[in-house]
Amino acid sequence: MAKKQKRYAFLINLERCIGCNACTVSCKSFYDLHPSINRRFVRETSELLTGTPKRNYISTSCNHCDRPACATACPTGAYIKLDNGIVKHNQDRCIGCRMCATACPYGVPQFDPVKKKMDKCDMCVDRLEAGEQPICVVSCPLEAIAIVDLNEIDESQVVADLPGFADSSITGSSTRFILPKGTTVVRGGIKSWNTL
Amino acid sequence: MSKVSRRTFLKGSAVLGALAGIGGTASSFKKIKPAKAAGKKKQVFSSCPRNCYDTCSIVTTVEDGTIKFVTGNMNNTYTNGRLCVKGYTYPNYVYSPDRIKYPMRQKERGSGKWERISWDEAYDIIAKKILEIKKEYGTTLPIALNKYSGNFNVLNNAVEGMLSSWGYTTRAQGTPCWPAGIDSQTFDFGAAVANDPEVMVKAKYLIVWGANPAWTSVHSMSIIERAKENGTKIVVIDPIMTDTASKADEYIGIKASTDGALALGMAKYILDHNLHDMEWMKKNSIGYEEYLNYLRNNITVEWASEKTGVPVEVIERLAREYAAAKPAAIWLGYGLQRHTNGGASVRAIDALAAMTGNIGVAGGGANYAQTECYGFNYAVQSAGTPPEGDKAGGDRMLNMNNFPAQVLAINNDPEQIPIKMLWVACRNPIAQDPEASVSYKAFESIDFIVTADLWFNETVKQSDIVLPVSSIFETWGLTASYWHYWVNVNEPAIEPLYESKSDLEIAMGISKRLNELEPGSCTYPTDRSIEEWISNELADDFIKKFGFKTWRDILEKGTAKVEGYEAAWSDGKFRTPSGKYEFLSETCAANGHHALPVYVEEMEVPKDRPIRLFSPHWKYGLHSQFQNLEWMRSIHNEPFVEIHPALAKKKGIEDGDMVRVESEVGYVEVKAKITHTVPKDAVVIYEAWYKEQNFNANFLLKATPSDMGSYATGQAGLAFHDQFVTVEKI
Amino acid sequence: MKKRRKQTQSRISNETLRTNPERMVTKLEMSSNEMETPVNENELQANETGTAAPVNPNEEKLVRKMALYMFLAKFYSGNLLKIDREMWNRLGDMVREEVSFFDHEKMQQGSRMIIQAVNDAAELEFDFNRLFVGPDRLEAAPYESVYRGTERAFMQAETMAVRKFYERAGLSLVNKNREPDDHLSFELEFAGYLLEESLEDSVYYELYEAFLRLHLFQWVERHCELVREKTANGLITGVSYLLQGLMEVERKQMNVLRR
Amino acid sequence: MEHAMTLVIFTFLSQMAIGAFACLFFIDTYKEKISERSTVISLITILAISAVAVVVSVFHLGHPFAAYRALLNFGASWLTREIVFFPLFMFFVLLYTFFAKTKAQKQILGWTTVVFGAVTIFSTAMIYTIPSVPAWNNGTTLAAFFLTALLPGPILVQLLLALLEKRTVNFNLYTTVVAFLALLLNGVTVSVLKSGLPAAVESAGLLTASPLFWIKIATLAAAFALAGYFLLKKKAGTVSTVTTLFALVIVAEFLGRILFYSSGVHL
Repeated sequence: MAKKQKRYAFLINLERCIGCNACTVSCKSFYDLHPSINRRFVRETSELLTGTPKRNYISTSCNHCDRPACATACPTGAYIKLDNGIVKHNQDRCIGCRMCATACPYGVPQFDPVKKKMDKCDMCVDRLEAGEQPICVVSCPLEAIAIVDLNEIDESQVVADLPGFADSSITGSSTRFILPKGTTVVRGGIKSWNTL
Repeated sequence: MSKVSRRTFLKGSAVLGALAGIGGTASSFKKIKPAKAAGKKKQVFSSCPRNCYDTCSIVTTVEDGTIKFVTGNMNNTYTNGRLCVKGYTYPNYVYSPDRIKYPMRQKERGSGKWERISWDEAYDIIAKKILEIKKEYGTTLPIALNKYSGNFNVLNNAVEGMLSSWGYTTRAQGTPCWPAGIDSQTFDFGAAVANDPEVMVKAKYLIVWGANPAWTSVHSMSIIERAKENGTKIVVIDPIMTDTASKADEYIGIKASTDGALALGMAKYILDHNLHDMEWMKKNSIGYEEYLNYLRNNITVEWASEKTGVPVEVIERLAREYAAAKPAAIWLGYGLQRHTNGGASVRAIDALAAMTGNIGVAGGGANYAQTECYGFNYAVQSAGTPPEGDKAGGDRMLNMNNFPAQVLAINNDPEQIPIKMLWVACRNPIAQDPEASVSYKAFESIDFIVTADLWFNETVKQSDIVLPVSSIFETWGLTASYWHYWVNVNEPAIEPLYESKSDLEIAMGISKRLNELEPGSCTYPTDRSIEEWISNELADDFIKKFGFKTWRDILEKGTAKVEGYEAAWSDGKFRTPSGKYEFLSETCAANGHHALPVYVEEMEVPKDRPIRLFSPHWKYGLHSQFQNLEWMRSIHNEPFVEIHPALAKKKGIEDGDMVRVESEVGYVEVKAKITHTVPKDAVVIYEAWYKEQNFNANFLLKATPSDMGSYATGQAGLAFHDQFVTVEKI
Repeated sequence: MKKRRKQTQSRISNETLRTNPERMVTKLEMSSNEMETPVNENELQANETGTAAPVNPNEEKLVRKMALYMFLAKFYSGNLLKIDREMWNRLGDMVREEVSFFDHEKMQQGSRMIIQAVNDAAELEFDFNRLFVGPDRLEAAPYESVYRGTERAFMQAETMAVRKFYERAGLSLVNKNREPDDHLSFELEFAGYLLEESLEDSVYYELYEAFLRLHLFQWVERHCELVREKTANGLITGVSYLLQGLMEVERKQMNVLRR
Repeated sequence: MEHAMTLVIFTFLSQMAIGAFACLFFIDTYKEKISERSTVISLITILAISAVAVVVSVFHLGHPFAAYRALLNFGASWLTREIVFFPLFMFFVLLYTFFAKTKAQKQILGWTTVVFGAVTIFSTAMIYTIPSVPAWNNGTTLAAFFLTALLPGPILVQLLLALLEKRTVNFNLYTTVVAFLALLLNGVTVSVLKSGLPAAVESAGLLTASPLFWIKIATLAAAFALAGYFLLKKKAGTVSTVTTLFALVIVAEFLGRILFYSSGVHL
């Protein structure tokens, strides 16, 4: 039997992500991106994600959707969904009309003011094909980013939706998250409080 | 057209003729074989020399002589092939347009009227000034040095060596970061020696006390995550719900500056329930009876709860869990000792670890720092010895943490030898020291100021001469951490940009000029290559320890680990006067503190400024470094103050409002960020230097000393977190 | 004359340069064997007695442009900071002489200002350093990458593109990797070099036009405008008009509009 | 804003041109006899407006000279479809202007043109009917775009004829009804947005907080009142009243389009 086609996706471990943006900067450095372009985004998400308040972050890039809105919006057909799940943007074709940026629920494609074209993450497809992991994966000091095969993972252990992240069902976002665990919080009462 | 007529044409141009005589006829270009143009790619080992726990070993990819990418060195199991966000910005750091390019002289300080000078001119001006001072005062004591942690490459100690080789000078001594804790550990253990942090995974229970490795030591955070996945319970004790606390199993939001009370309360419970390790204490310590009696007679868990705000049952549970887990580790951060009772708190926590027998155990320990791995010869420093005839007979030491005030005191006192010249290196004191207004006055009182730096900053602005310093990628280096046990080599990756030189080259350059002007006036060696200096730094026994034949063997992997620190103090040979762990330290008492690790009352909160200000480290910067870079700015470029919703509500402040935070010495206007992660009675401003923004957390800081530090580091530390402010909406 | 016009009109697209460097390189190798500085005094002297060929107005224009490029390159390299007033007077007159050939208002305004502003020579160095050298943040950085990639960093794609161009013409910076290749003084000197070489080999003229189009036209005028925003120094302002005027003359000749 | 402005101008002008053509075609073919000179001048005006719209739209591209590549994704992209259909519309306007002589020719070419125009407006609306901007992701986008064709378009024709023929075609009933619908659409839009996703609710807030929104309402109401007044009086109105009416609806619809883009809150 033929081996089932892989469906690559990012798996972000929120229990490990410390919101440091090492992924964003290493990617920017590796691909020599214009400083205004971030192929990864690290955002704070709800402090109350696990009940007691604490600092939570999500690191996302292109979500390599099953039904990419960018591909439908793009008048030049510059976006293609590869068989392995990656949504690839062909910059040679791009004319910089920015419709993809409007159409993407995650605001992923960005306008490069020098090239006057759009730019986005391609999951380091060249590296993957060469058997290497994407730059953000190998750069993350907390090893919070991984590439998984959606055909292989146990979906019950992960989620596709988080507060501050657009509804994954719209375009079939492939990114999956491991939710953070709760932290027991002990905050003593502070007597001086009432005198402030 | 023939060549003859073409040349005649050229001659016909008066401008070309005239220009040919100015600045030489040499072209900026040279001819190359076009086929050779394709760039060569190579990888070299670099080492991050910043003042940081992690001190990473870096692999730098260079193409056609320019840096393309940096990443972590896989050979270094601590760095683990990964860098932090700051490390990844290095290509942007090296090639920033803001770097200082040439030696320059300012017509009038602060005027911005800079003239470019050659290195020869710079050396000449500086050397003549030194000789002039020496002639007038018979000593070089009027020359002061203010240098600290901007670059911990061992070769940068050449700056100290350089000044010593001129004569006896005035020095900014001490350290702002950690001195109280270093003193405490020196009193208790005889020295600060931490377990290898990579062994933290072996802990069954880990208390991270007043440290935020998620921001300041990401590789340790990675180890903590691994430990947690192995089943280690992680408890974080901190007044702020930091990112580290957010990853913990349990977070204890303690009232600031009361950490000693919590440690003593836990110890009391452990004693009461006979959970302590009497055997270890008897075998390895002195003064334990006195300590236990102090607990019996003076401490109750209720009192500790009252002090710390931590409920009694929580203290009891913590104590039980900590005592039961074998091994249990404590990581003491530098935050908790930046208080007027910080040293005492560290001693109380050390005692807690010792009474439970967690000292000398892999996966245990009271881990604060280590100064073991600096196994260098310090050749660059010791190469400088004062020449004959300096009448001073010794250096004059000022407290780095109160340097400007002490300079002013000296210069206003006609009885003292004044400070006429200042050398600043690896530091931006005007921006980074407390009470900037005093710094400006102190600078004004000094005749001649030389700053060696990579960046234009507030200190350079107030200098007469600025010297361009090369980045880590442009010179040799050796670095060692104060946390892990790796030594990293830094091989030059590229040629120095513009006319930049390393501090060591500058030291040799000035020495050469001094001796030309007045033979014998400077002892600093000028005939060694940088590689020779490197080889002088690695002592023979050090090289043997790694099984190397020559120092160059370290270049193969770029990094080498000193083994044997899985469990510091496991040999039971403490370096205290008694040779044992000292619950009761006579040395401590002799230095004006209590002999026992007793509770020292925290600083009283002033009535008119009831809100505590924390100014901890920032994740996108290290003091004044990194946050100014373009790549960092694309992620974050707006300082903020964190305020609890309850305090915000009381003050009518909403998220995103501009607020004025004012202390006794200054104020900042900054954007409010409302978050539940800070205490209700405190605000948090992260310290960082933003490019072209009139903002700095240090504007608010008063030079309040911490309790300890002068014993081991020469000077007391700074109570950074005993600062009090008012906060109002603008 | 006609032949020259035909040559000047031929364009090398960026595409050609990228896709067919070998072709360019072979041509370049055939045409130039040894390195010469743009002004080789020995040779000048050796040929002092040689009689000039009939002056071709188009080639005269080239030489005059070349002179201006070299003047501007020297200015931006900082070599003119320490010269005295008298020398400035002489230089100013010479520049005016060259400029008069072009009948372009901005260039003439520039040369007039240079002559009138010799008194500003005293402050020239301070203003020059504030704008172009440091140590404080450069107010009008004279680097191409700063205009094309925001203030990111040197030695990135923009700088490397300039380096590649130099290499295609068989040149490399003496200070390669110690100074960014895209400093204005290097780019101007390079343009002057290409012009000089083009007197013998039209391939260099093609390269020259391509260099202007792909590099100088992309940022120099914006730089000149920024300079005038940031300084009142007459000398520097004069130079900025002269440089911008020169670019406009080039654009007109090459029929390239400013975007 | 500069970037969005090109889109504002393109969508507004193209829709007005389509509406104007449809109106002119119906009058010309089915209602009143207009002089050929007036018809041709009006049609050329419509073509000119369309051409301006196209030129402006190209400027919102990073690479205007590569605009042809925008034709490559007809199978999936509504933007491609718009880019195909609008020039087709223009082409048929051109044919209609110069080659439609008989009534049958006029009917065939005219209807074809109207269909291409309608499909263009539909395509444009579909570009913006996307889940990533909840405020746009409903029928109000389509309604708003068609109303831009139906309101300023015919009044433009009315104005052109008034100027060229020195007589006013009576559109008052039509204008009153359409202006009322346009007014109504504002209320419908706000209530639809308010009951939508959080981003749509935010859009509704932005919309109603903007003074432009209220100016738009006021101008529409004035247009409605003006047309209604002449309807009751059973008068056609003069050149100046038609000019006023045209100015009012132009302002209303143009502001409406600016608001459309500026209040479209992304998810």
